[in-house]
Parts: sequence; C-alpha cells; structure tokens
Amino acid sequence: MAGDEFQADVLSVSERMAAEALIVDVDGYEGPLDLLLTLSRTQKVDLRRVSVLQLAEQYLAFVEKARHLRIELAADYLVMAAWLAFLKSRLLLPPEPGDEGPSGEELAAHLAYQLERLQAMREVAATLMARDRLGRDFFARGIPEDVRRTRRVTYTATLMDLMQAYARIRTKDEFRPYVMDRDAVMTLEEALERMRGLIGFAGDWTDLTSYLPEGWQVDPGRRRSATAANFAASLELVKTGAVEIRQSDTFAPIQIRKRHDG
Amino acid sequence: MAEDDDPQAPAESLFEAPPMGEQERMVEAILFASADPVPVSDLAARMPHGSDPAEALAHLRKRYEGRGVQVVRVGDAWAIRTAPDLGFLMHKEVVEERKLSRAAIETLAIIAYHQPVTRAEIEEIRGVSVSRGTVDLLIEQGWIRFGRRKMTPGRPVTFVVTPEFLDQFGLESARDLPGLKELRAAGLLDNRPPPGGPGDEDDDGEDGDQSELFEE
Amino acid sequence: MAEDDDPQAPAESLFEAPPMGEQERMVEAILFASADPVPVSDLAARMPHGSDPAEALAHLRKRYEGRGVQVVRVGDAWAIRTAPDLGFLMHKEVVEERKLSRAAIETLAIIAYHQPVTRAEIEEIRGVSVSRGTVDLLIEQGWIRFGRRKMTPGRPVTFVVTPEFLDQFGLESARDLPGLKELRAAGLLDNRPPPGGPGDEDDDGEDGDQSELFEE
Repeated sequence: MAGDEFQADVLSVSERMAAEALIVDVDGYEGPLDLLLTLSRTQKVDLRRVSVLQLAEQYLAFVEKARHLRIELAADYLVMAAWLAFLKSRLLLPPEPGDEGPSGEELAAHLAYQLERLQAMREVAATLMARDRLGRDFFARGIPEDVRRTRRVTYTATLMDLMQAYARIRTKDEFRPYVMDRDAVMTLEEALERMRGLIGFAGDWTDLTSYLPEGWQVDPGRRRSATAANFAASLELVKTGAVEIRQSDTFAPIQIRKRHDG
Repeated sequence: MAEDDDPQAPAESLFEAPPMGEQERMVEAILFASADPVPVSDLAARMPHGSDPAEALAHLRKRYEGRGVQVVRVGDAWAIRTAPDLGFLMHKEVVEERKLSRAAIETLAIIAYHQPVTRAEIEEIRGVSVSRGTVDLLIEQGWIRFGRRKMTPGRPVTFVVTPEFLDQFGLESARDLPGLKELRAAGLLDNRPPPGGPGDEDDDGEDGDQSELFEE
Repeated sequence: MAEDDDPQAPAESLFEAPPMGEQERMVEAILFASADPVPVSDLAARMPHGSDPAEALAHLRKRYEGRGVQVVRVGDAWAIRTAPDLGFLMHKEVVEERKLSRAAIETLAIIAYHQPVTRAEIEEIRGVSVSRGTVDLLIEQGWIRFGRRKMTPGRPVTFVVTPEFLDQFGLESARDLPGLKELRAAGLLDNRPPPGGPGDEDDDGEDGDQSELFEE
C-alpha cells in the first residue's frame, strides 16, 4: 500500500538498519518457534515468567515489519502469526459465554512450555556436545586384537527320531507306518515335497493351479484338498525364501515363481 | 573359601573357577583386545566355567583408577578408554569428525532425553519438520536406531539411542545424561499435548478411528 | 635429579617435566591408543618437554608384569599386547545346533541296530547310497567310529556306534534299542500284520539277524 511505503521511507536510517538486521536473520531461524524463543530473550526474564501476550505482540510486530520490507515469509510464519493474533484476542477479551475449547491462559501456558522445553533441549544438546568424546578426548584401543570366531555345529537327534527312522526303513517295503487312509486328502507335506521338486522349473510367474498333480484336477474333493495343500506349501516356500507369490486382485489367480537371488 | 566346602554349593563348582587374580587378568586381556565395549555376558562366555566377570571387573576397575587408561562401563558392556585428561597427547589419533548440523545435534539430544520418541514428537519439540537426511545421518553414525513402535494411532516407529552413543559421549547409561533428573523434575520431559490445538482434536479422532478400522 | 641443577642443561628444562607417575600414565595412554607400535622418539615428541619416555616405559613395563596384557618391544617400538598365556581367550566358539538330516538319522539308526555294519550293508538296508558326507558328519559328531574289517572279500571296513552315542541317546548299550516288535507295540509301526501273515519270513529273519549281530 502507498501509505505503508511512505512510512517505510520515513524510517530513520538506524531504524532501517535494525529492521533489516532482523530480517536478514530470518533465514537463520529454524521456524517460528525458534524465532519466538529468540524474541522471548529480549524480555530478559526467566522463560517461566515470560509474558506470552508481549511475545505475541513482538512476533506480530516482526511479521508486520517483514511485510513493510516486502520480505516473503514462509507459510508457517504466517500461520503462527494468525494463531498468535487469535491467542492475543483470547488473552485480552473476556471469554464469551458458551465458548468452547481451551482458554487463552491454557494456550499461553502451553506455548511458554514449548519455548522452555526447546530452550532446555538446546542447553542439554550443548552440554552433550561439550562432553569428552570418544576419538577426540578419550580413545579406544588402537590395535584391537581380533577375536577368532569358529563355528561349531552340533546336531541334535532324540532316541525317538532314531527309532522312528529305523521303523521307517524296516517297514517301507512290507507295510506303511501308521497313517489314516484318506484318498481325497493331499497333505501339506506331500504338496511341499512335490513343489520343492517342481519349483526349479518355474522361472516365471506360473498359476498355482497348474501345479496340481495328475488325478487331482477333476474330482472336486481332491481338487479342493490339493489346491489348499499347494497353497499352504507355496506359503511355506515363500517363508523359506525359495519362491515369490502374488495375486493381482481378490479372487484373481495366485501366481508363484522361483525367487532369483539379488 | 568357605563356599567351596559348602555341600550345598551348586554343581558348577565341580569345575573349579580360576582364582580371582587370574579372572582379573582374563578380563583385562579381553577388554584390552577389543576396540568396542564387551558385554558382561560375552566375558562370561569366553572365560572358564564358574568365573565371575562382574567381580573381576570391579577389581580391575579399581586397579586402573587414576591410570593412563581406565575401565569404563558403557550400558551393559565394559571397555578400556584413555583417561580424558590425556587427550592432548593424542592429536595423532584424532579422527576428523563430520561436523554435525544444529538440527542434527538437537534431534540427537531430543532422542536421548525423550526416548523412545517418534518423529512427530521431535517435530513438536523443535517446532520444525525433521528432515530425512538428519535422521539418516544419525543412524549412519550409529548413534540412534529404531525402537519399538508406539501403541498410539498409526503405530509410529520410535527412535532410541544406541550403546555407541553412550560410548561416544562417555556415558555409563542413558540414565546418566547430564541434567536428566532436573529436566524430569521440571516436567520438561513430559509428553504434554497442546490443549486442543487448532485442528488437532479432529486429527486425533480420525487417526483413532482409522486404526480401529484397520485392526478389525 | 642432578641433571636439573646442571647449568649446562638444555633450555627445554625451563619447563618442568611432569612427575614420573604422570609420564608413565602418558606412555600408557599413547601405547594403548596408537594404531601402530610407538618408537621412543615418537613418545618423546608427543610428551611434554623434559620427559623421559624410556624411564617411564621401564616403569610401565614393570607395572604390567604378570598382568593380562604386557608392554612389549616390537623392533624399535613399543606396544601393549595380550599376555601369551591368555591367547585362548581371543578365540570365540559359536555353537550352532541343527537337526540331523533324515539321511543321517537313518544311517545312524542302521549302524546302531546292525553294528558292526559295512557301507554296502547300510546301502542295502536303506535302498539308497550313503553319501560320504553323511558318514563323515556322524564320525565328526562322535557318534560312530570305524569297527574292525569284515572277513569278507575286499575286507570292507565296518561302522559301530560309540559310547558318546549311547550317552547322547541315554542308552546303556546298543542292545537296549527296542526291536521291531517293541516299536510296533509302542505305536511307532502300523499294527496291521505284514502282507505275508504272522509267520512272515522276512520279518522274523530281521529280528533274528539283529539279535545275532548283537550277540557277539
């Protein structure tokens, strides 16, 4: 506005210098909270006693000055300005009856808390960085001696494993170890065994249903069992990292492929 | 020792542990050989059966009091480090460190004092957004790592400081951070949410709803 | 020292050298932190004027006598090293437990039930060839060893189980292994009679073989 420009022109040289110094610094601030903290120091009081009202006025004056000097402030500075203007009105005006939300005092207290907390964090950060530091003030061993690591593998097996293994061998020709006869059921183990052998040939995405064995593709009961077993087996293989699995949409065909390392 | 004659002594004492003086030598050798702090469990695993590394450590620590190198605790681990007052002799060993930005330093301090802390909480404290690069840099330095997720809407990841951080700043544990007690007493480490800040209520409500929906 | 009173003493002695105890600390810290062994000349260059690193070294060396680490001479330079008798501590064994493979457990079972047994016999019983790796693994594990050679053509070696095997599986002797009948009674085998009826030659033969084998 013309009036504003005129006003800016009549500012004394020293005033302009001061204003510009402040503006030039804008880049140096890490956001509105940082700026507020800097402004609060001009009050020269303990942060716990800082006057938030006064601070809001300082901030708004700063933003106003920036506007005079046609400095474009980042959006978050303007958001903070709007909020502080709101806070100011809350602090100055008596609350309207039926007013919802936190009071001006509560908002002001939280802002003061935020400033105090930021200030405290800055102080401890400085204390931390001023501590004696490894590699600067104190040092670790210059010639560490490597610990030689050897890996020893021990195998575990129980007597039960041993007996079962023996029973398996001795009975495989004559009769089978105890299993229930369920013609129409394919077990996860069977499917896994089969798929482990087949997966090596699946270089590219292949429909899971194409893995169903001969004789399990037509009869609904057998087909259902084989599909479920194959699906569970493929998940098992995915878990071990042998294959990848995908389904483009709900009820879309499930596809798997051998996983290529790297 | 009387314990050895005790018929109630545990079965482990079948294998006699080496005398404490020997155990102290062992701990000394292991700590000297390692540039990184060695956990007590590692000491126990490497020393003969029945050894008491904690006691040996206490003796060793005492022995090195006032010497040119010291036995220091770093979290659950122990290390030997040169005495800080002799740093001036080590100019040759100083590794030129990357200068940390102010943002990185403050972020590190906030993580140390508020851990486990989410990115949103760090941003709330600093009043500005935390850049990816800052967090990446601190992780790369080995000073922070991901902690467990917070049980709040969205289950955000948290950050915590590492044992390397403690080692770097010569801290025995995160409890020994300078000024920690005072900050806590002053309530400055509380997670104090803004009093119904503009739009915050809405956001929270939505987040809550969302996670509820997703958790079904 | 007399030298200090000598009017001919070099100008450096204007600055008083630190006490010998301090010098010893300095040498200790430098030797500890240096990446390479340090020559005395280097020590002198890094320590305050007027220091006597050679004497400090002698003190330090004495101090570390019999400790877990020692001050040793490496060529013209000095370093701190682990005491030779503690070298074993610098060795860490990582034990990894794995489940025995099916081939291995079957091979082991056959050896246990049929010992002494040749490789050809194992292969005949299993119906598949036995890999070298499987046998090596069982030997390495300490569960089987070579028995005496069989007095058959080619004098093949046999395998037998070891006391460690018995120990591992909680057996007094290999004879305690349950026979087929007991396995069947224990529910490990199908209760259906084999296709040839109760008098099945094969089945009886097996049990017979087994007891024969054990009754040496």
